[in-house]
Amino acid sequence: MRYLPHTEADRRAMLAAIGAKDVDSLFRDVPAAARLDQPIDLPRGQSEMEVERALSRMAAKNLSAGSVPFFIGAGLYRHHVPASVDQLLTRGEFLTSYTPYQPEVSQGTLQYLFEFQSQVAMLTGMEVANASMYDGATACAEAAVMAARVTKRGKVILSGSLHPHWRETTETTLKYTGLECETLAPDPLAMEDLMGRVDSRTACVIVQNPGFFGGIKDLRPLAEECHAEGALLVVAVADPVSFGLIEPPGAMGADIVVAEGQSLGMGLQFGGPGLGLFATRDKYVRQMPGRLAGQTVDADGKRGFVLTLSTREQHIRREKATSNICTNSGLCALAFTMHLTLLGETGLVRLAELNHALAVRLETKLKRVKGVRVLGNSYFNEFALYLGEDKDASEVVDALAERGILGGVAASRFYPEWPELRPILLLAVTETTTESDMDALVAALTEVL
Amino acid sequence: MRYLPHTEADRRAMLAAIGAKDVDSLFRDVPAAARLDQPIDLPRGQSEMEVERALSRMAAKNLSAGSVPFFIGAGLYRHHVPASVDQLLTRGEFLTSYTPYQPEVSQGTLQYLFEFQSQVAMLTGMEVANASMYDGATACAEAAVMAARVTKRGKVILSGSLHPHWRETTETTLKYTGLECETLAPDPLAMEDLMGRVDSRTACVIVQNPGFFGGIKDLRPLAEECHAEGALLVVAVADPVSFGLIEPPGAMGADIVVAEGQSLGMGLQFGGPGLGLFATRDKYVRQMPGRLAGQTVDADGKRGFVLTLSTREQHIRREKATSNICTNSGLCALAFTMHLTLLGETGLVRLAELNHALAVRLETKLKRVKGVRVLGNSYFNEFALYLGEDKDASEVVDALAERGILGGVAASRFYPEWPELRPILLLAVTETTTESDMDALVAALTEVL
Amino acid sequence: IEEPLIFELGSAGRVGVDVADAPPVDEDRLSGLRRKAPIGLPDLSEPQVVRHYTRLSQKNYGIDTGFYPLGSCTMKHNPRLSEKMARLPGLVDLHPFQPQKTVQGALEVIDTLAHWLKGLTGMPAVAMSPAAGAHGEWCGLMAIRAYHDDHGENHRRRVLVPESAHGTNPASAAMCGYSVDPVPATDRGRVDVAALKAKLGPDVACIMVTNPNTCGLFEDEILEIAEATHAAGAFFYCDGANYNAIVGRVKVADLGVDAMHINLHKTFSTPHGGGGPGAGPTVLSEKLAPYAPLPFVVHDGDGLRMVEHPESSGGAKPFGRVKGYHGQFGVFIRALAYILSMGSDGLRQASSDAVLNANYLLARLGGTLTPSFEGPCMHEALFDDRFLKDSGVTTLDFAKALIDEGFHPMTMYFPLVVHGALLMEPTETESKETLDGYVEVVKALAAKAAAGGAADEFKAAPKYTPRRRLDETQAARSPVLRWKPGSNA
Amino acid sequence: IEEPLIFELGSAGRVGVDVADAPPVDEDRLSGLRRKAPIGLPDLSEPQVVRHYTRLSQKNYGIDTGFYPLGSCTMKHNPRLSEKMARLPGLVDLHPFQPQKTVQGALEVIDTLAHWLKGLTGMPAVAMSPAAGAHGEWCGLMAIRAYHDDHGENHRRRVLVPESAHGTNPASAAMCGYSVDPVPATDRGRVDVAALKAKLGPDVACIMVTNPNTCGLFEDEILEIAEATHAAGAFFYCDGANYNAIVGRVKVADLGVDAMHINLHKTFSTPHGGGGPGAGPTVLSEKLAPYAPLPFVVHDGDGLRMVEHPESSGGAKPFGRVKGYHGQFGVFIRALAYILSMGSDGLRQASSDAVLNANYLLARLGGTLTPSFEGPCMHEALFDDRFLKDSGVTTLDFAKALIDEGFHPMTMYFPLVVHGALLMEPTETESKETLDGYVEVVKALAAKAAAGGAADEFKAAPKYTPRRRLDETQAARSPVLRWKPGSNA
Repeated sequence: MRYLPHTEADRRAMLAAIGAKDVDSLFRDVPAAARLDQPIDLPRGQSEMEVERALSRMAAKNLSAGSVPFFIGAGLYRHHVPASVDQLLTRGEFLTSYTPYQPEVSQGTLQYLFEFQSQVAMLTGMEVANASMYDGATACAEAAVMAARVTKRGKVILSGSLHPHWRETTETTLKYTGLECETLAPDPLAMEDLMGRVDSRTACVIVQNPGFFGGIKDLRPLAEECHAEGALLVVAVADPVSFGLIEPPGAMGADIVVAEGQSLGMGLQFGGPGLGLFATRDKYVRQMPGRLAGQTVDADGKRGFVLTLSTREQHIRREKATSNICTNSGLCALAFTMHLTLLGETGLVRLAELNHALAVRLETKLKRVKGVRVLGNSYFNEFALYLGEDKDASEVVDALAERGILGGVAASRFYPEWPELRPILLLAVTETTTESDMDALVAALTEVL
Repeated sequence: MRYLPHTEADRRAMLAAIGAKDVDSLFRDVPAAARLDQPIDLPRGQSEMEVERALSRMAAKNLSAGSVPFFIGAGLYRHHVPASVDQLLTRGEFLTSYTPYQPEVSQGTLQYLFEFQSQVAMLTGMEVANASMYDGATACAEAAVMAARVTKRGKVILSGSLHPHWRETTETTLKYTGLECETLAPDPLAMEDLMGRVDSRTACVIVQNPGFFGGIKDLRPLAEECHAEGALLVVAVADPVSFGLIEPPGAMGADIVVAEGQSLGMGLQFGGPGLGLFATRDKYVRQMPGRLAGQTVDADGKRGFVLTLSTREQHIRREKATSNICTNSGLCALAFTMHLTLLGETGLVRLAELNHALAVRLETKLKRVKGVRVLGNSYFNEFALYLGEDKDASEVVDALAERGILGGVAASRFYPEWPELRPILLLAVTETTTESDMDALVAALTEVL
Repeated sequence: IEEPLIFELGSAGRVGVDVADAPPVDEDRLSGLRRKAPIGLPDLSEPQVVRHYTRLSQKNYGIDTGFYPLGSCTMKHNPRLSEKMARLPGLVDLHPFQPQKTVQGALEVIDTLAHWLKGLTGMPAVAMSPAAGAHGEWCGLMAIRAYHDDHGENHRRRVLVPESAHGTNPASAAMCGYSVDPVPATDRGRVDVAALKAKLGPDVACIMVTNPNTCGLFEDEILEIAEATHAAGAFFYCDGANYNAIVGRVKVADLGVDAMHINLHKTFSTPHGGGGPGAGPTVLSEKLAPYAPLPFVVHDGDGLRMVEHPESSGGAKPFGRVKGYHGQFGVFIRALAYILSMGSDGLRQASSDAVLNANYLLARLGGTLTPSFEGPCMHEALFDDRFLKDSGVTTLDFAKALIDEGFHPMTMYFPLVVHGALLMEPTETESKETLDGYVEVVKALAAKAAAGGAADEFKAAPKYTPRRRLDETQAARSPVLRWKPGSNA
Repeated sequence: IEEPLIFELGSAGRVGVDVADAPPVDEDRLSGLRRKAPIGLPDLSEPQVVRHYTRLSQKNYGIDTGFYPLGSCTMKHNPRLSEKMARLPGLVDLHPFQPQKTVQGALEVIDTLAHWLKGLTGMPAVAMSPAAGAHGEWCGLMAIRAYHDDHGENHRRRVLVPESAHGTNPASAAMCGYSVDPVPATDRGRVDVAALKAKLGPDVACIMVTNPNTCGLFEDEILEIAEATHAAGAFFYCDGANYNAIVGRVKVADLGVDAMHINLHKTFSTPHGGGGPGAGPTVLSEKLAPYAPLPFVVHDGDGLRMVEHPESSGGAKPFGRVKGYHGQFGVFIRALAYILSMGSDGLRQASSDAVLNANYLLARLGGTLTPSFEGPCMHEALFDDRFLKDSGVTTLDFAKALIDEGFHPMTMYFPLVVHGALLMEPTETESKETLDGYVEVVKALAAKAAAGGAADEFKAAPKYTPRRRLDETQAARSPVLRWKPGSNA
């Protein structure tokens, strides 16, 4: 077997050195009743070629996003990733390295995490960011727990603008912690009023901006309200490219910002792994979950980096830790920081402008389709299209797929229990969307509606 | 532009340091009449995404080998390359390094070249091999020139078993050197008699084994004849996988062995770049063309490697050099040696056996097709199929292609001037050929014949 | 060679990505919220970026560069085939919200991997979406809590956890609202069964036992433990971090396990990647299966269906959703490619070789270092620091000295039940030659320490690394967690 | 860390590739020539192989790891997009003998690249198949010889080559049966036009001039040279090694060039790869075009056709075939991806920046080192060793000392027309910061050399490399060119 270096001669020599007659004898502590004498009845090992064939066969059953006009977003965006990102990512020294607990031989990982943290803090307009979490949804849940810890309060308010998966993950996470969730109805018009809801029991309000349905809100009044009541404002962001164009949450008074970082560096990957971005204010840093890289000096006085503030973490604090999280999304953070470094300020701003401009262009083209209209009056690169009272967006999505177009997501996929959302179709564009993709969508929509 | 780091401010600062008013002034030695003031009238630069689209559009116009039943060989074979080969090859330290003239910072390249040379010498059964040439065809031409230099004789005999491209390249190379080529007729039955042709003017005889039409020959009598006449025997090999199963040329008395190394590590790539393998006897090493890595010690007495015997080469000897060659196929040699190291003795032998066994299996299946027969009585993984007197193999190939099968190559593609070869179809199989590929070919052949 | 921060390499106006020109931004559609201040990101060109990350990578150690004798982490070879498969456009260029009939192959990947995990463990169900081991632990405990709540036993709030457990165990328990009750170990390095039994009671929700345990030993009384636990109405959560030792040789179902997470990035060889992403699918017993979180794949007619809502779950009672989308799909592909490559025979051989390698280290080093416990170990060998007594050299010093010899340190000071622990897990992908080389180096270092007078030299190690020992106290006392404009190197 | 040879790592019976079992070999079909003796190759597992080559790579310097101020080699950034494109299955998983209608996209790649090369140089034709620069030179000379033979001028057998030329020039000429007549240089570092004119005569086949020349200077009398050459009935072969300096700023057709090879791996940024593969397409004038070698692509109806035989060449008179198959296709894809990325504007900017960078080095180092010639240079700056006079430090010592500072040495002792030459080509992809850092290091080393007494220190360099200076004399005197069983490290 190609991954196993031992020859039979090696095994014999090693058993002799151990003084064991066979490998089975090394398993003697396993109760006899539980020992298997034979390989389990599952297929035997295969060559590379055979495994490639098996997985390629599965791949062939999918309709890949890049092969058709594609307009799906809903929290996960298909951006172009520069070729150098993936080629650098697969360098063995990045790919096959362990968590950087031994900083002397991990300066590569630690420095990019420090750079990553700096970039995330800048993007979000916050003071400090951690070295990443599993994904946006879990980062959001962690933010709720952290807000409760900071404020020592028990109620978390979830805006209707929040991505339904993030909401569900947060609700699940809080379920047995003694904290309470107050969840608002889905908010396609970005009209919900959170102002009156914040009270002295409120640990935090969590809003998404741009919202799940696309709308962009000025969060300053809400931040003031939260702070007046002693609550924190948590802002969730689904596409970090939007930071290139839209006022950052930090500038609008957010106390914690969580985001999904997948947009940069990683491609879609059917939604996983993601990359949770998590930023906050300096004063809360010791309440923050997750790994942190920090700057220090080595024995020769040279600048270097280490994992730090680990007294917050589970391997020291055990049940009193800020979270049970014990890993981050290191490689995803690397992809993110590489892509963002390639873009730089100039590239990110241009990219954000282009995304927005193309979305505006799609809205314009959609005016040719009778009976549809964009809901709300602001968006970044995704908006909610209202198809008409009697229309079912999920049927439209299926009809478009039959025509070889991945034409967005029906809101009802997330909210089956809300019939009034049935006519709503979420449509996203990015820099990868071409003029002819848009025309194909408009033509097909006209046909199926 | 993403590959150019200068900002306008950089350029201004640098011009100031130079004391030049603008970049144009640095080009003042160019005669005014030849200076262009504007970019040439060709398209402007494009983003990654656009370039990807342009090249993907071209890719979509091809029928790729892996997507259909595939039986083409004729000197270039489609073997499975392990995934690790390409991922290691693209490491920047290999990919973006220069010719290892500075050995202190090139031990990686030099050591793998030394290992490569050792492997090639072992495979061919020769004493010494160089660090590679452009491809099999040019290596063959260089062998002819070298044989003339060694023997100080002027006639080169080219067997009809030799790949037509190798023959043409050799003829072209010798064209103006004062050396003479005696080329034999194509030899699909592996019946040609070279024994009587070798004389005291003969520098060398060049034969291919297995031959272009597949036949395997015992070269010992020919080697004896050559040596008796003071000529060299040059043996060409098209698929190095065959070394795993067939007696190596060195064991049969060859003086120079040339081969195409593409089979291992590299994939088809529409035929280029190739990898010329070149091996000979120790006593001829100073007459050998091409780069050589050799073992030595460093200032601390540690084993290390350098390019050596460069007094043979053009940058020292200029017009008296053994060849004008000034590069090798370094990266291809790396791919080759990595693949071969993964295979090892065990893997290569098994692979060769499998290739041969599958070819035998195809011959057996072809017995179901009326009127066809395999020519000659030996082969490794490719044979010549005679389709019947009135058949035109090139029409059959086209008809198979219409049915989505890349069903070999017509001999007439190489020998349009030989009508008697028109019914001959060359069919190759490798470990990538499946049972169902073979069945599809047999069924389609039955249909079109 | 020093490598500056990206912020020190940038110069405004460069670009590493060419972006097509956009028409002027329509402020109407931005609610007046266009960004006012610059972000402050540095501008670099592509050549600079490629060189920066190449140079950074060279400051890292990885499996590809050398042996990682880390305990409890299974740093084995990461096949490149898995990476290649995880980049097939037909598998990765897929959006999780595409219509399900356009992603049947992706669902097949998930379903096939689930089939293998269930088959190997003998467990009837698996929750695929947890993102990492700790996440999987929490998922298993959530299912347990959901079960008890659903069965009117929500008074069960105590969890028994051995002292030697990973820190994530108590942390995960706390996140489910459980209190943690530690169980002592015997001097055989195993759970004290009598003590455990004494602590079992009607308020215990579950026990969390790592098996093979963190001392590298198989809990030989595991059947008795499981039986007592079940008899007390509690569940047996097994921490699967050390599953690599027994794959194909033991089905955890046969041990009485009710839930266990599987670290795909350990046992099934997906890359650690400097700390993630991982994946922690959690196998569940018949009783717990209905409470598995959303989403999950079911067979539905001719095809596969991803269940995303309780209403369409066919009567299951999912306890919720643990993350966005459908799980760590990119990791699944790699794990599946590995599993298909190894097959049931290869996986069994792998765990056999892993245990062989650990016992080989134990045997070869047993006379030099001080093994903590008797008898054969499983996939890792545990030593304590008695062999360093009076040398002035600590476990930390000893481990750091290894770095200068070209090896990554072993795991130090874990498990906590042993003084100055040195835990080594050689894994099955290391050759005998590598182990022999390592043994020689460890022996030589031990001899040097034992000879005395070398403490300062040990404390000065490592010397040949991009950085020498770093000041962790300063890092924690005055945290510098990001670059700021004007801040200095 | 030392890395053994693969032969020292192997152990019989391991395998790094799993090959399906084959039925027993049918000796009938092997003419009794089944291999008798083992080959002797070592058996390794995949983890060992991955680690071996990863470690070997770490002993190399590359553009990705640092600055390469090599003259005459254009070591510029290699874009990763080009690598990605060169791996599109639809482009690379193609056999050259597939029916032509199944490879129209591949022919389009070749044709599009040819279109660009012709457009940029202003030349009417290009032979695409030469595999490298020297191969392209030979190809151009073969076309010239074929022309002369075809026009009854086969007495033209002398080729004029400046003293400063690359060694490949005379070597390629010799392969065409030409004799080589060297032309001296002026003290301005350029061809002595008067001497050249005096050597022109009815037996001269061509001149071979590198322009910009190997001193980094543009031959400012090039039009006069071309005119005199043509007047003598000879051709002007231009060595295009330094084409990167003028792309988009000069069309070589306007200089009177009849043939020029283009190193795609220099000018168009395909990787050097430790020495190949390269590609050397050769542009040809109207007169030489009919003699271009096989194969070539022609437009034919709606599609493209690869002409493989003289009979189907439409009346051309190809001089033959220079290699197997259709040229360095994998290199073409990379070059085309680069060219499309840069565009005509980017290519012009690149040559401008390349010349700017070289002149910046010349200006910054001019006061410290000793520039060989006056005036602006093109894309490379040439210095001689006068600044090292009496220091006991040679050009070689000086260059080796650079290595310890993290830089690859510049080109040394070439061109030969200058004493102890140091030739530096910074290329356009290096930033000002990198050049400034390099300048500081070079100045500091020069100051150290000038201060005296440092010769031994210089001669001991490099010290921080995987190997120190190697004994080349021993290597050449008793060549060890391969590993043999029983041979020792």
